[in-house]
Amino acid sequence: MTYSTNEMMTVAAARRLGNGSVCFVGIGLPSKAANLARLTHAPEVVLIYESGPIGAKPSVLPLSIGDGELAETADTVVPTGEIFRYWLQGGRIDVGFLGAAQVDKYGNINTTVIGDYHKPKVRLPGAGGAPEIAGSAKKVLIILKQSHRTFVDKLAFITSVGHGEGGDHRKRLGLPGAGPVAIITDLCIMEPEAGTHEFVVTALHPGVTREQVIENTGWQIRFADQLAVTEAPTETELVALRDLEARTAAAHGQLGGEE
Amino acid sequence: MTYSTNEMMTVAAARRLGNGSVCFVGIGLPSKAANLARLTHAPEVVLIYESGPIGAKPSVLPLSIGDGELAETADTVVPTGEIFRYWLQGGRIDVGFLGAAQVDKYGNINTTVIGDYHKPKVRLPGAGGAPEIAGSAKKVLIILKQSHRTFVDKLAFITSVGHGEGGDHRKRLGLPGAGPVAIITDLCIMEPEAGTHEFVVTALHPGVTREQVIENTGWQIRFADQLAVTEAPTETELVALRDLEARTAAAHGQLGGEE
Amino acid sequence: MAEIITLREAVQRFVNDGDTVALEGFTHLIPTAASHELIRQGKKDLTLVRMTPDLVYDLLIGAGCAKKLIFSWGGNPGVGSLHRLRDAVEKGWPQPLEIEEHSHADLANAYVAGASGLPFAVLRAYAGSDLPKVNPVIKSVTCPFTGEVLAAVPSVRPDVTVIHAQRADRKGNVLIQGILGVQKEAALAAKRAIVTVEEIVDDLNAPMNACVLPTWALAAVCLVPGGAHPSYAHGYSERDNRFYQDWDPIARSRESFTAWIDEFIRGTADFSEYKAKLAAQEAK
Amino acid sequence: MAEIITLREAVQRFVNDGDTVALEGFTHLIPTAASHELIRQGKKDLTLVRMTPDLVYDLLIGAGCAKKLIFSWGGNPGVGSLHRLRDAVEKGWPQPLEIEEHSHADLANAYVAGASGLPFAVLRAYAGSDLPKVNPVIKSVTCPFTGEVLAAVPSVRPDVTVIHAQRADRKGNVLIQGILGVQKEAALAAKRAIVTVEEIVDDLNAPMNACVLPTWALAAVCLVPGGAHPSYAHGYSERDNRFYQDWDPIARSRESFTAWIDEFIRGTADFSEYKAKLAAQEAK
Repeated sequence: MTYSTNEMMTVAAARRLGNGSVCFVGIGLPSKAANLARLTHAPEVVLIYESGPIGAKPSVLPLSIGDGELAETADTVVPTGEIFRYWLQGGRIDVGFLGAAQVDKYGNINTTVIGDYHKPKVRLPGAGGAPEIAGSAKKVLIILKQSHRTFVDKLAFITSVGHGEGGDHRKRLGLPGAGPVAIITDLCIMEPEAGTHEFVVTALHPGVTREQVIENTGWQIRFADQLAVTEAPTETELVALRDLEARTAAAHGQLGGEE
Repeated sequence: MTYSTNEMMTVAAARRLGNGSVCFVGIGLPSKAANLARLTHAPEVVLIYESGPIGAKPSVLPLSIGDGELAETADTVVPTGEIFRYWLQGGRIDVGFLGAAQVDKYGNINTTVIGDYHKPKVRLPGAGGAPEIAGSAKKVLIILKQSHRTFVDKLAFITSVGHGEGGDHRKRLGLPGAGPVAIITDLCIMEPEAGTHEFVVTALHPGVTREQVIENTGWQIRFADQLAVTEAPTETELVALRDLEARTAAAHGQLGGEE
Repeated sequence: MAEIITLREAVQRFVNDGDTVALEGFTHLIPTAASHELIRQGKKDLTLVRMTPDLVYDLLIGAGCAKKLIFSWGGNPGVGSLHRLRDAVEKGWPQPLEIEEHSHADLANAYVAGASGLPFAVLRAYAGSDLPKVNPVIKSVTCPFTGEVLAAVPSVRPDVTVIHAQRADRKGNVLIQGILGVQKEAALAAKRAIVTVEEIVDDLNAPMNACVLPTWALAAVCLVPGGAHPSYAHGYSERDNRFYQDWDPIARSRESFTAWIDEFIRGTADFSEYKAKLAAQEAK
Repeated sequence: MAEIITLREAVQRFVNDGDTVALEGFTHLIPTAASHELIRQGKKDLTLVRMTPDLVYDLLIGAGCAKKLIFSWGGNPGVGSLHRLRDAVEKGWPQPLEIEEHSHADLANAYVAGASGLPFAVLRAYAGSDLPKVNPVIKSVTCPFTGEVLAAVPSVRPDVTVIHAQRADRKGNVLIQGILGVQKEAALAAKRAIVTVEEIVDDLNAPMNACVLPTWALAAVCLVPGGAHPSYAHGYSERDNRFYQDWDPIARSRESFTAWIDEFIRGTADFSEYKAKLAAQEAK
């Protein structure tokens, strides 16, 4: 089956979620990838939304973080304060799934401003749950479309820390979680290099060239010695994803938001 | 109707609760007095038990702080942590109702040890909820039977503070609540004197003499200039109290504990 | 005891110019009707607190009711920007808006601390983030046992909190079900709490451990069916996703926004008249 | 994912000598069966944490399982003293017992902090009380915004927490209803949580905002009907007030206590055999 680069990105992200893992998800790409995982290889993945549902099993993609179906299908619905206190800060989240407006080579994330904070060129929505997901989830997956403007050499603002300045900086900051372990884009998968914790390309999606990645990265991107090619989406994965999107469109009259 | 000194004490304590006031109650005498108030002049009094029930309306006296009837008749049942955090420390308790093993002239309470803490003569149950009820309830009522051994000049141990060393000591401790406003015994009612905050007798129960009070107080007890006589229990009050005790005995095969 | 009164009376009596106000509701149960009423009554110089300003504060900011915003995620969810918020921050229209920016975990903890009567909240937050550099109220505290340095943030203690809920009984006890967000904490953290409800019933029929706010912890309960629109009340209505999309072009320009609130909010007497007008327009 | 196993296996695998153990349940849902099993297996040197030691810890202390007790109210409710606790503290029998004494508000907050992954809890407590003079872990912290000095206490983070609940489903999700106490926090604060339940069912039928502990937050779920006796499980049993009174003479002397646990606990294979023996005795 043919597939789009966005579908490749979603499928590649979904594959990173182990069955039974406890996943803190935001709306948009993270929610789509996490639900795809649940509908394919990881039926026991546990989805937690910051609005309160624990163990949500939506049949269509939620358009908001507080859609009624999340509550109806959850094992329990707790207050938002409890989500952040007992479940995230309590160390019970295996995977935090984050989107970003911009990311740098150490997996630090900007969702606050482009330009000066007090005189912004672009004012973005802000932090939301990301800084503490980035700090306290046992590991973090970042998913976003790759471009020169989103993969930047220097962030105007670090909203949520990845590996900070690289090396053991994250450890020195005293953060309990391991931080970002992969950035999944529409072109490739990046993972932190041992020691430096700089993100390097470890797998190209089928048909993507090194040049395309270099062109769409704002820093001098490096490639792992053992550069893999991502397995193309299987028919099972694509059918599950497209069915999910079709159900969502039928239910909401629109697609599950990209962010 | 004739009545016992214990009945006088319970009735006098119950009368101090205004209708609609929010009352943090312990098991034993406080619970008995608070429920008597609810069944007589204060039908809208709100009873909160530290185990979690808010707005409990038991038909019989609970034998434990966590009796099922408290939960069944409550407006809601919340976790114990929430009781202490949102409701007590949050400043929403009008009246904290405390028993005591010993009390001193400033309404400080000992429920921990008689003798040295590390080599106690008598080991008492300990603090429970009392230190923070004493600190954070808007006002505190103390109810206990009067004797030389319970009304002492110097406490071996201050478990829960009343007016501390007297005067403005409580204010200097930064405590939000007003502290104890009355001690209700089987002989009399004591209230803190303006300025010194030393408890003085403001009302004798009918038939009780000054000498009896002096004999049963371990400090040099003083009497207010305007010394009142407590109104004897009315028939309504006595009938309500005795009915409550009879229902309790029938339900539990025993009386609602005195402590 | 909560007084059961109209929303108009509740806003008149319990919200003052200059107050710190929290209208909470996490996607679910957003108290939109209260925002409309604040605009109708021309309340001024409000400090607005809310994790997700959403349309409900875009309205208040654009209408000139706010002098300061305390928040943690400021977008139109699934749609894009809050144009009135951005215009106020970037261009000072209709008046300058001071912003104080937090994370969700921070504000959620700050409401919990407020409800708990504490002056500050402690949480593991912000290490490596630039937010403390631009928000001076994010401080730190050291654990006296482990030496760990943790974030310390001021508790939120609004003058007034308004929330929307499914049901109240005739005494004013309120039941909230489904996605609870931070509403209970926001209500208990406030000096005065107003609850708008879908329905007033004889008996709440609340499960034993349900989220119930007792009447004596509230200032007012107001019957406003549909009062969360375009948000929803679980069991009563669905989220109006279309309205969130339609809001984008309305709020995009000062003129279209002002025309909209003049017609739909200032031009209606209350939320039920607003709903009727909106339904009439949509039927066209 | 919780394993659904016998209580014997759960105690064998998840409780080690020297562990810090919390058996929680606030009057309601006290996990008595777990206490019996700890005695049967002769667990040693436990640090016991519990707000109200109650009969459940009087047993463990008298049986020689405990080296330290962290608590906030130590009596037999409505009856009097815990004689085994007092004998251990005052006379060192059967071995010395170190005690660390708090208030309820302190320990309740300390469980909340433990569940929240924080090293300490902040609360307004103890001003004017002598408790901090005899408990050196009660410290203070200063609010960086107001300068108020508040109590700081270490969070409770047990190696193992055991609680009793009404129901689990076949995956091991647990529903608790009625008086909740600090059990959810105690379970989430622990490295390993064991839950004994009255019943294992196909579907929990939990209300949307009920107190549910998901299976993946638990180590083991064990079917032990009546496992809270003489405490109770709301909807399943009544509190056995008589047993609390009967405990007083049993626990009063070392001899009668030892004879009782030799017969009823060490002399039975598990809690169901214990219940049968107790019922036979009461029928006499």
